[in-house]
Amino acid sequence: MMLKQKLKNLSHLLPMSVTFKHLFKPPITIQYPEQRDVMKPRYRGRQRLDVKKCISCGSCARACPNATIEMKVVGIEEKKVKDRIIKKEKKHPEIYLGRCMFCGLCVEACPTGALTWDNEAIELAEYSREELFYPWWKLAGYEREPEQGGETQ
Amino acid sequence: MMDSLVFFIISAVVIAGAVGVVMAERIFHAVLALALALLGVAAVFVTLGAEFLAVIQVLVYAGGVVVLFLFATMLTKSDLQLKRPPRGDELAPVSAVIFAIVALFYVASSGFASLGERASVIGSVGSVGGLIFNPQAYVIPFELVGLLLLAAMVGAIFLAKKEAAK
Amino acid sequence: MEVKLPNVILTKLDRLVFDKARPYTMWPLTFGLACCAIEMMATGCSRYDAFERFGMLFRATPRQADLMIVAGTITKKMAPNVRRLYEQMPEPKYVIAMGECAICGGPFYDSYSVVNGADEIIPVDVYVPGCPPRPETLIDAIVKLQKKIKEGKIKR
Amino acid sequence: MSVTVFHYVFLATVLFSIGAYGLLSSRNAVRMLMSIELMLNAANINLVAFSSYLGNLSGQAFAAFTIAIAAAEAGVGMAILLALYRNFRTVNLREIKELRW
Amino acid sequence: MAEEKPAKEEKVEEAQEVKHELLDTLKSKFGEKILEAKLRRPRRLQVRIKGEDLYPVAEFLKNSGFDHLSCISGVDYEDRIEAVYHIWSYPRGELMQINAELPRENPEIASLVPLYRAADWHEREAYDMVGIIFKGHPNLKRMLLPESFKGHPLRKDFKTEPMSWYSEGEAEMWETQVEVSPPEEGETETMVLNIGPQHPSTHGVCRLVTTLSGETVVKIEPVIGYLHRGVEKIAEKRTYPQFLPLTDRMDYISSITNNLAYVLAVEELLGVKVPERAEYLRVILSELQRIANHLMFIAAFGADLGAWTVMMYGFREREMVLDLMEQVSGQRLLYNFLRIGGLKEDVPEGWVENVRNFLRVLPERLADYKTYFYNNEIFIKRCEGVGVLEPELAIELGVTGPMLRASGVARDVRKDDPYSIYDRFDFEVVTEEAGDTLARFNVRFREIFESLNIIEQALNDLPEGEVRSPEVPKVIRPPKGEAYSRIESPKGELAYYIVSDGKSPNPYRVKIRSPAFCNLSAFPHYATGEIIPDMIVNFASVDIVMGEIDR
Amino acid sequence: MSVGEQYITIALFVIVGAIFPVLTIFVASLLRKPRTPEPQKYLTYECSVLPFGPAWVQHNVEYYMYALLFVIFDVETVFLYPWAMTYRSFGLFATVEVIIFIAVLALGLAYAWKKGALEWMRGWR
Amino acid sequence: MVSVENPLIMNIIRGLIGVVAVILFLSLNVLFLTWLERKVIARIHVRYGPNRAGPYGLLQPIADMIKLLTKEDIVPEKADKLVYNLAPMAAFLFALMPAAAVGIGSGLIAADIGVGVLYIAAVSSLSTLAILMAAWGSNNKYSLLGGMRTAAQSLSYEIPLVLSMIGIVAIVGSLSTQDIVAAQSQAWFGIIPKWFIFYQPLAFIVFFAAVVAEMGRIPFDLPESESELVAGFHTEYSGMKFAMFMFAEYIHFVVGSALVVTLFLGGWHLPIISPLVENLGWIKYIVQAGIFVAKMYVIIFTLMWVRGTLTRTKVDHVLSFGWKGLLPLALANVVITGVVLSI
Ligand code: SF4
Ligand code: SF4
Ligand code: SF4
Repeated sequence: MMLKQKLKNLSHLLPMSVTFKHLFKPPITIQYPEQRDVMKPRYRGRQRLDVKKCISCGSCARACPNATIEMKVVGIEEKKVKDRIIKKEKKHPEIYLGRCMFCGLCVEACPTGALTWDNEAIELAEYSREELFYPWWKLAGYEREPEQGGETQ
Repeated sequence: MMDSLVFFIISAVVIAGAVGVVMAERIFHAVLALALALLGVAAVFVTLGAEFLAVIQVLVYAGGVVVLFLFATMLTKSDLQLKRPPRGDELAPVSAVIFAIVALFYVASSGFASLGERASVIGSVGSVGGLIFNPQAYVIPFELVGLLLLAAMVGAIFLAKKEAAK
Repeated sequence: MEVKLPNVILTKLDRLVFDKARPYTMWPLTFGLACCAIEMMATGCSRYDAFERFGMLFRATPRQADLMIVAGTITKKMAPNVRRLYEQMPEPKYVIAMGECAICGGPFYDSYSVVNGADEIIPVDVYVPGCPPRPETLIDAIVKLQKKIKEGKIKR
Repeated sequence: MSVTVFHYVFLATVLFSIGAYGLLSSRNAVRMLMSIELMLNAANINLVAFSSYLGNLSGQAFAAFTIAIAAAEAGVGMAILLALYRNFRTVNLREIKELRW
Repeated sequence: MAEEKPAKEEKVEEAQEVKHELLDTLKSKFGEKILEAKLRRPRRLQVRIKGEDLYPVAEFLKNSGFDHLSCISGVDYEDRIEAVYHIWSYPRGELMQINAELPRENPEIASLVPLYRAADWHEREAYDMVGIIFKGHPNLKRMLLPESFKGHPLRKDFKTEPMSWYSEGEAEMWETQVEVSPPEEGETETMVLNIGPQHPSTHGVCRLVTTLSGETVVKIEPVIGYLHRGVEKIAEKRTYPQFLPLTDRMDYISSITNNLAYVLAVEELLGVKVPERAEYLRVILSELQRIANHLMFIAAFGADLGAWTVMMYGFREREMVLDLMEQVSGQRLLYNFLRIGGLKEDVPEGWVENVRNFLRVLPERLADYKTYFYNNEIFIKRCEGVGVLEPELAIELGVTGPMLRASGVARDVRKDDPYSIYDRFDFEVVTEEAGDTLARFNVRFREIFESLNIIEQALNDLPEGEVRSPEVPKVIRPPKGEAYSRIESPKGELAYYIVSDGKSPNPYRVKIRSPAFCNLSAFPHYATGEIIPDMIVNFASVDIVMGEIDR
Repeated sequence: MSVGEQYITIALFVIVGAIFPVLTIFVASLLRKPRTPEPQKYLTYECSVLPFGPAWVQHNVEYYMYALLFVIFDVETVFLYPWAMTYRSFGLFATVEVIIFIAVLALGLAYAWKKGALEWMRGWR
Repeated sequence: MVSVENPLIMNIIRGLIGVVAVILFLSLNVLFLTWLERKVIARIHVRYGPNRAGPYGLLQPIADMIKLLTKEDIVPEKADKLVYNLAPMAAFLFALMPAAAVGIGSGLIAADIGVGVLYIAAVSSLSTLAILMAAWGSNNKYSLLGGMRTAAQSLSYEIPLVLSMIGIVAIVGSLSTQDIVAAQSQAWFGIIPKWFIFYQPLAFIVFFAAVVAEMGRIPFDLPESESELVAGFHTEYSGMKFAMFMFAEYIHFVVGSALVVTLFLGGWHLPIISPLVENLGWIKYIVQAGIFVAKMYVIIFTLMWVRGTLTRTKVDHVLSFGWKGLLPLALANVVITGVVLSI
């Protein structure tokens, strides 16, 4: 009885063994700014726009629950449909990342696959709200807004 | 020279503490002043070579009784009821002052000063203990203290615990 | 103790010494509002260990905290409390607005009970987009905040 | 000037007087108990001072007993106080007097 | 059940024909008072009455076995207001929906608190949100919004101001102060201690106003609404698919289950059938989510007990689940992966293997937990016998989920009212007898193993095929109707009550019955008389999530 | 070294120990820039809500019980130390004496135990 | 040495050197400890812990100090200003004072007073005062509740702590820490040290538990039970005043571990090594200090490990463990020791 009691009391030390075991395990920490986890292919970092594929349909803006996407008119596009020339406004989505909840509905709604996810974008923090606004050219990966003159005829 | 300087500093601390006890507006401050006075008394004991007493003064008084007082202050909210020392009954303080003057005159006129230099007895733990546990000395008071403590404990628990019981 | 060193010296000292030390000891307030708080906790846990590595310790009382990570939706009911907590923190103090709710109300931007962004009630130093931001993104914000402090760009 | 027993007795007297003043003038029972502690301490200073100057440790032994008893006294005193407070919601002895007697 | 209703329209008509003895007795007993009584689908009954007849009907129902008041919602149909009661019967295994019609001008109805104590908070919420006045309610005050708030947000004519800036005057309005009653004479004095909204152990922005006598808690008054984001109102402004990501943000610790409950309700409205593979994946995902939730619970519980190590380990294990989730959905916390009529897309290649791997690794890790917790005397001592919730009381207070099962009531929506394809799996409903904090911990801990078991079965049977039903139209505009989908979320019974008006692509009304809301409402009833540390662990064992409570 | 000299060190400890924090706090106050006053900064912290009700309120007597027992047993230990130092000179007699003393106080402990003075208040009233 | 005739001045200088040395020793250890603690706990959590400030994050404590030094110091307007401001100073003072009587080598002690361990016990019991002052002075509910608990806890563990030392005092016949360590210098067969942990195992258990409780560390960390009472008695303190409390807490930690080593683990004695360096002049002191500090860190590490493992106890369990568990044990130990010694 006494012995049993004693052994039972000793079992209270087992939690200590659990932590002791962990003391010698290598840390699992990913030291982020230096090391970097492999991003999952489906990770929704931030939207990326392929300007060539975008057909200015606006589906993305309509799908967005947050009204985050605005369509910016970037020029006039002329198309030949059955020997008639249709003038159409060329619009690209612009996203205010500060309100985007990364739900992915816009990308899902895009019929041409112009809008995709950039799964490497994680350094998104900014010092001001304004910098979180991503105009279409930023989404498309340009350094700055391209000249518009060339596109309008 | 040094001796008297130390003595006067310590006395000043003790008296300041004591005055604080009586005059402090908040009881909590008064208790802290009491702690100061008691620690000062411990220092007085040290200057008198009563090591053991100094240490129990700190242990029992400053560490124990003062905490008791602090708890009591908190438990009875006495701080929130009385902000200033009352000045109502003038007779009492006057009599205290009169007593002080008389006593001081008596002390001053007495011949204590003739005792002269301090004998070099050290009230260390061992030496005082030697007296307490000496079968020829204070065994009976010692055991009586034990009984008294028991009585105090029982009484105090009885008094304080009543509430919880009801 | 009303003596104060002249401001010039203080500013110099700030630039030379203190702003070198402060970035490494931004103690955040244990303060989570909504979903982002869960990611904030995850950021602090073993996988990312973002806070301890940067010398940050969670403190439960604002009196001992330097950094407020607004992690989640600030509702109008909570807004006065957030403001109070912020004010109760001793200076210098920093604020990270984590998640889109804290940036501008996020998915609830058109709700009747949500404050549209933490910067409507308290000054914000760094904005972290994401819903919730990945731990990496939050760490990035911390690094950026450190940079801001080191460069002495925090006014206030 | 060297410190003589007179100094100690003087200190003790002052302390005792302050304690007496506090005891008599105070209405708050906690403060009264504290004043009593002061007076007991004054007595202890005397005991120790004489024991030390006379070279006899009995005084110190008795001071130790005094401290013990004072502690017990404080404990019981506080307990009474708590009981009073429970019944009267105050520790102001004068108020209590008016309430009951 | 989703796969049972390919042709919904006819079925509803059929159902009206079907004789149901309870409905018959109801009809014969109350006669004219029952405006309509029908069997909507198996296990779903519905009666429609006038508001003033509610109490006798409810009393009758309670006596005939409908013991669990699941939800009370208010719906504003511009010409009338309906108070909708969903009452589940544990013995019969049926859900009764009572639509009580009220005039819009003076929506007064008898309070059901005397019958069902669970009704307390539901009624307060309905009063707050829709403005239904419950006569006889003991404490009919606003709960999510401050007392000085004007209007009832879920009335159709409530205008939401577009993004008003925060101004000082408003601050005063939103600042809620709880009135503290002065201590009664003669009693020991009490102190009001405020725990939360910013407090490490309230798991979010919940506020507990506790009245202490000494250190004993004599009264707890949860003050909620600090995370009230007006989701139910937002739902009316979003289309059906657009609302889906917002459901993630309800119970943000287990968002898949929220998605699931929502899509189940919409699918019921639409009458679409979900492909087999999608059903299996849904089950796998929700069980993974359950594991994540319970690991999170263990972690937070450890943190509340001062054992940060447990928190770290819990989160470490949870990261494995998050990784799996991220692989399929691309997000770590709020996945938005389910879609009406299936899933967003198929799981990526190799994912199934990863899950199998996870199934192997997790039990090894959990063995450590077992050693850790069950040999830790301090842990056991702190939890044992703390916050005992009696089974009868639990049912009466509308407690569900692990909390209920910890009190020894083996009730699980997955078994009682199987949704999706849960009836195909063989699993045990984990119960504990004690009903204390330790039992609640145990239930959750053991449920992890049950979930692993279910996942394993589902993986073995996982069919190939489509994951998204082609029947779902592009613009979702369900026919007029109502749907109430109950599922067993990790925290308890989660239900979405959706009303469609048949015209617009937006839901007419979405009401969320969140388990944590009801579990929290029960908390003050059994937690008094404990000292603060006990109350804290007890509170932690409720496993609340404020997003779901305040919505 | 004699006793007095050692106590000088103790006195220095007291002095330095008292001055050190004052000094550092003073230096710290020098290093602080004048800050923006914010209206709610000096409010009592109360989990972020406005503070309400007095903080200085009555607590339960349990605390007093512990303080009381502490004082009593403190006195006891104070008498045990002299014994530990002197039992050599008086031998068994002193030990018996002390055991009686301990027994008497253990009796008190037992009483307190039985009376529930050592119990934390469980269940109110 | 400078020959100053006046012995008093010499004493004062010697004392000052002692004070400064003790403060330095404590400060260094405290700074190192805050770092070490975070690292050890982090490793238990399988993560890295601070590693940004300086190599391995070693500058972390310095950065913390600088930050706390320049933090704003908020005095809540409802606080009892006098008490509020005095409390951190008192906490520091009462934490520092016991260190005077703990030595880390023979002769390496600030003040070898005759009442030694009793002095340590007496002064450390004063910390309760500082805590109560902080609790009361803040005028904050959490502080008050936390302070009351902390006070009750340290009161409860004070008694077993003091009682458990009696056995050793009786064996040694002296209260001085120097004498106590000297009494443990021998070894059986030259290998097994005659430490008091082997003579007084019961006392060791009681003392260890009590000292952990006095330090207020997990599992007895009610003072900082942040999941209940935010930050306990120092909820309202910020900046340097808060730093004082933390400093005091870690000093308790160091001194407590040092006491355990002194009383039960043979102080600066280690079989085999100690006899070797006995006559080596100043090297002896360094080795002794080294042994002492090493032993101290073993204790410290154990406590950190415990902290990384266990959960927090509840206030009623803590108190009843003290009164119903440790106190009777300590009393029994005294009686047993007394009987054994005098027969
Ligand atoms: S991810 Fe969602 S919220 Fe963001 S832009 Fe796309 S649709 Fe809008
Ligand atoms: S990004 Fe896609 S959806 Fe948006 S406008 Fe371009 S093509 Fe249309
Ligand atoms: S930003 Fe997204 S994740 Fe963060 S609180 Fe808001 S809704 Fe939740």
